[in-house]
Amino acid sequence: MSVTEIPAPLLEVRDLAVDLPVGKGHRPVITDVSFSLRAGESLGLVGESGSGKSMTVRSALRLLPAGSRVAGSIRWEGEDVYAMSRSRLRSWHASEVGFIHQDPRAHINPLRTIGDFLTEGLRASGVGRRESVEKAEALLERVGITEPRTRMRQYPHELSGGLLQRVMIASVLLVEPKLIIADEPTTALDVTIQESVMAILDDLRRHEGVSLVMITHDLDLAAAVTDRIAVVYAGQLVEEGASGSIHTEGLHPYSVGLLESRPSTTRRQRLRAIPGRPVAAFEAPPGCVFVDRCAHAVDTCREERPSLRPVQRQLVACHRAEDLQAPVVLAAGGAL
Amino acid sequence: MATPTLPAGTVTSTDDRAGGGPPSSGRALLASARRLAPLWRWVLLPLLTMLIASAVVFFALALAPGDPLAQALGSHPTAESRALLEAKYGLDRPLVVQYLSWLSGVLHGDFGTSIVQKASVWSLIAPRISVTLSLVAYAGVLVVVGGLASATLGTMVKPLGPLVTVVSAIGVAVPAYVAASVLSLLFVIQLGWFPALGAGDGLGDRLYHLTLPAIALAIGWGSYLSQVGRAALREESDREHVETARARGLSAGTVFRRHVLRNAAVPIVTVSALAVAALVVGATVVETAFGIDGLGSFFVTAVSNKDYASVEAVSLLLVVLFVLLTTALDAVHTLLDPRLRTPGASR
Amino acid sequence: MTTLALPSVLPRGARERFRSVDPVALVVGAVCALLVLLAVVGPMISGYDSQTGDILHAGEGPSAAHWFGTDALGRDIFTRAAVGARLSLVAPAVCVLIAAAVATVLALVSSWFGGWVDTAITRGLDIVFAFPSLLFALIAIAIFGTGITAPVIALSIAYVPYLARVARVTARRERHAAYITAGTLQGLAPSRVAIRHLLPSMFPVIRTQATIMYGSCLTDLAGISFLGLGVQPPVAEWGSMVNEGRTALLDGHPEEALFPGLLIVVTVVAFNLLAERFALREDRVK
Amino acid sequence: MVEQLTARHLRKEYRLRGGETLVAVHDVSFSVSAGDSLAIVGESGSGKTTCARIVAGLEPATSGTVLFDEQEVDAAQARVSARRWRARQVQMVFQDPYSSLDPRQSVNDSVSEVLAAHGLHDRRERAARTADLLDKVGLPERVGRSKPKQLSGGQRQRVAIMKALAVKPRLLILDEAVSALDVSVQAQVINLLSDLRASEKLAFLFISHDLGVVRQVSDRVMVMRHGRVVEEGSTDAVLDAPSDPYTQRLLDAIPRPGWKPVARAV
Repeated sequence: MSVTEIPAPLLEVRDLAVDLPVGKGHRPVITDVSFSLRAGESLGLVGESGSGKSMTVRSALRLLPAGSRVAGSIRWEGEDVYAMSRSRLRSWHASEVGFIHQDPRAHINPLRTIGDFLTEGLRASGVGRRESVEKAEALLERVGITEPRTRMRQYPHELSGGLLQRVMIASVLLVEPKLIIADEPTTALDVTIQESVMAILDDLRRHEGVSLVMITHDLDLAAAVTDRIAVVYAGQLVEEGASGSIHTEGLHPYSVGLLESRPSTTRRQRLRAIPGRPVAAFEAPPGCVFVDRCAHAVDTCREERPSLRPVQRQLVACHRAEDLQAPVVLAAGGAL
Repeated sequence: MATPTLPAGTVTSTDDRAGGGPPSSGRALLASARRLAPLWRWVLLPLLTMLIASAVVFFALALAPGDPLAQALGSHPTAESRALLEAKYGLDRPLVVQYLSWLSGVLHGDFGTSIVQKASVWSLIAPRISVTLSLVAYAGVLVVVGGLASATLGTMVKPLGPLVTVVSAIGVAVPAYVAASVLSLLFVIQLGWFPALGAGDGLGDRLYHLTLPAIALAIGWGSYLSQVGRAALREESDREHVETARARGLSAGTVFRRHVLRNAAVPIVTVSALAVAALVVGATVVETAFGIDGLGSFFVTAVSNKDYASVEAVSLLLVVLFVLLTTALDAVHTLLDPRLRTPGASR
Repeated sequence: MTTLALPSVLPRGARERFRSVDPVALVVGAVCALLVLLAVVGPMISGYDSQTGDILHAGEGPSAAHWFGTDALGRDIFTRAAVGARLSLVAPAVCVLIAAAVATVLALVSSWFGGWVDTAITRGLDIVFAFPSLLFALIAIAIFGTGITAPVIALSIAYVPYLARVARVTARRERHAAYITAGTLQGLAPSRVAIRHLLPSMFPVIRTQATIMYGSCLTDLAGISFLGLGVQPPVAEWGSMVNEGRTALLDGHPEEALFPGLLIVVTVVAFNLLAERFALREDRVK
Repeated sequence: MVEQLTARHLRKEYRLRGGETLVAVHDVSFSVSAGDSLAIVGESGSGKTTCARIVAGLEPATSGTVLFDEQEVDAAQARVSARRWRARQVQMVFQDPYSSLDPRQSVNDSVSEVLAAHGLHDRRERAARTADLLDKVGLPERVGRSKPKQLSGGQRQRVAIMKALAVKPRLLILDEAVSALDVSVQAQVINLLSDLRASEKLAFLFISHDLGVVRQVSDRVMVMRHGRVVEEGSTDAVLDAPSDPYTQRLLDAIPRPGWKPVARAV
């Protein structure tokens, strides 16, 4: 490992590999993921179902089921996350990171009011009743909820999904976290509501210096709201780089394929679909994880798993990154 | 019910809210009334159910084969003595009239006359009610305390888990009459700690006499409550919102109280309430086994003697109790779960 | 290795999905096989008759000749328990099968037609539900007299609401699943969609519930015989044996009461475990 | 010209508890001519799916009429022949690939069942036709012997499409049929749908919230909001130069490079 400059990155994930317990055995969900995140930066973790993108952040936050095996190193401001004591871990979770989920409804106790949900953390840490209520109401307004007083008295089932997601964001903001992790925060929402929710997150990042890790299957969305993008496939990080450049000059055939698969709203044309279906880490072939779906695969790809290396301005895990540069750029340009 | 007759769907899952997973028996059982207006749901429907049930009991017994007067008439019945008795007990009137007069009598506290026992049914029931109630109350306390304590211990104290699992799995399968035999053998014959028969007089003596019967009665439902409670606690503590609460740094105790226990209350309350109702019926077996002269053993005697007036009266009492309990349970559910308060608001 | 355990990471049911060999299933299978063996060949190997006693050897404890001793009339307890197994095991099975059949049909009809049909069936079931099962059976005995037939039929009816409501929840959910809708759209006869597609979707949950019900039905029926209202002497049945054994129990010969009692407990435990396996499998299908 | 499908003044009301009425569809009319592809676009609660279900005969309209070849269809469709006739007019593919197939039936059996219901009684012919259909939706033969559980989401959705095609319908309703699929698989299915539309001379009624998908598969588009039609026209015209502010807002909400999301208070 190279000597990191001071200050240490906010979150650094090195050579992460995770096996989850399945019955009596284990099954790999992540085989090779590394990335780092500086304070105030935003990263999009992009991948399809089963790619391991959610598991990556769960591992990073040490939120895995009992019996999981984790290899590699995860550091928070230089501190080894897996060496944290129980109480340190709890206070870290409680005060420095915030988690926003795809399904806010499942993550808010249905039998308690929104007010209860928002204030219980504060109250537990000794803040007075009136003060915590005021703070919660202010935050509800901050995330664009009018009439916060009424909302505080309502139960989750009385609120729409979009509203609940705003409540979730407000609850995360209560503790003024350094990092917000948003796991497909808008997948279940309508586009116009997605826009509002993304605007709130974007605003937090820009104006309050919160770092953001955004997990999504939508490369366009990630490109629009994050600084850097990491593309994950079958438990491996296959490409990482600045959002703009991944979006226009993606090198890995999978990132390019993802972009070309997405139907354009501005032009009608036949889509260049990637053949086959996305695979999970445990089903991945021994060589390059993408080899079975790749149009450019050669023998080397079948035999040897490529590791992440710098090519142009990106990091790419592809043996043929250099060869494909020209045509791939052309293809990507054609799609836009 | 000697042991729980409830389908133990709750043991494996307590969730039918989202339509995923096997439905919980308790919820499924009580879900049907939920779409109705409050007056219907809380008042009219239960009353109607009681009314129909009372009619079912009355007409079924009235139409039963065999002669209700057989015993009263003795071995050499004459037409005159029959007519006399029929007139005396009102059996010469049309059935519907008999039913209505019985019903109005019941509403005035008059449960008719037992032809077999030649006494008013109320005079036979009344002294026995307190015996059965104390037995059921005793057993009910054992069920709730024992069931909940073992469920909580089995969940919170990990090493105790397997023990609770095994004990409750066996306990739920032990019928009260088998438990009665085993308890008698151990504590009456071998150790001589408890009396063999009777209900005892005075509070202390009664508690002493009723201890073994109450345990025998409570074993099945207590074990069932323990299983249901544990499944509910486990399921609730696996929920995403509990994870959120933990990740926020709330203490384990707070999370357990405010999010796990509170949310598991619905199936636990359901089973507790149904247990109480079932214990009353189960008292028939236990009272017979321990020679206690209560409502249960009285009912068994009435059944075997074809003492229809008494059977009707006790059946009606039990049905009314059962309906009242299920209605109350529905009301408690509404209090426990805000989602049930605004029907149709959630999708 | 992590210490913070938060299992909800995996979809529900996934945790159990890959269990390979199932020791519980083996034990349950063995117990069931032994019970059947007891009922079928038990009376033959003992060499005694279940109803004729040898008064000279009445009330004896276990011996080589009488493995579980003899009762007050000198009848071999092992033989009576084995013969009793036939009635004690078959009667609840009949009961549960009738209840399951009726409940399935009601749930199917109710979920298929919906509307007032559904309401009528549900209300009807509510009324039956107001009668605890044992009460229902006792009323039936009051009407039709002691014996096993009346309580079997009464319990069949009393168990219907428990099974039907659970089945109805499943059926109503499946009723609006896309494959059922698509079937109707594709011009399949409604009866075919209902019977070939909707009906089988209810089987797993019915199977689980019916298995649990078997245990409680066995307990209830034996309980009725224990009260002296069901199977009448001298016919052997587990519940009535527990009853008859009470006198001997107080005299220090607990075999007659305890042996059939133990058989009841073992059977019910086995069927409850079986039901639990079925429930797990239901989870796995989804 | 005779329109293949005409829906006139559809209105759908739902009675809520407390005596209120929810109008899910509010005087909506549209038509689809042979081989045409109409997309109904809208967010949740716009009434787009309700329209589709009314056309398919899954729900009766409170008022309004649905005509196939200017022939009115009876929503009750009591008779078997009427139901089969309707089945050949319109078929539907649903959103959730996991609930669209009977989990207990193999793919071959389920297709065969549909074929038999439509009068194809010879077993061998049915097998041949099933094989043909599998090929048409790009599935290998072995998929036919599989149970749905063994198939991926994309494969299941192909099977659902194939089952719909088995009836040889003239109109296919696709109710968010690709929105639950992974992007890379979604592209395959969209391409498949375009091919099938050409080769089978199918008309599409495409229900979607995704304007990108709509651009690829439809000739005309109808935008709905709160049960009303706010704009309709050729797909290119509506998406390139929307005239209704709501359509514009939908377009603005789509993430793209340089996109700046705007928050709205609720």
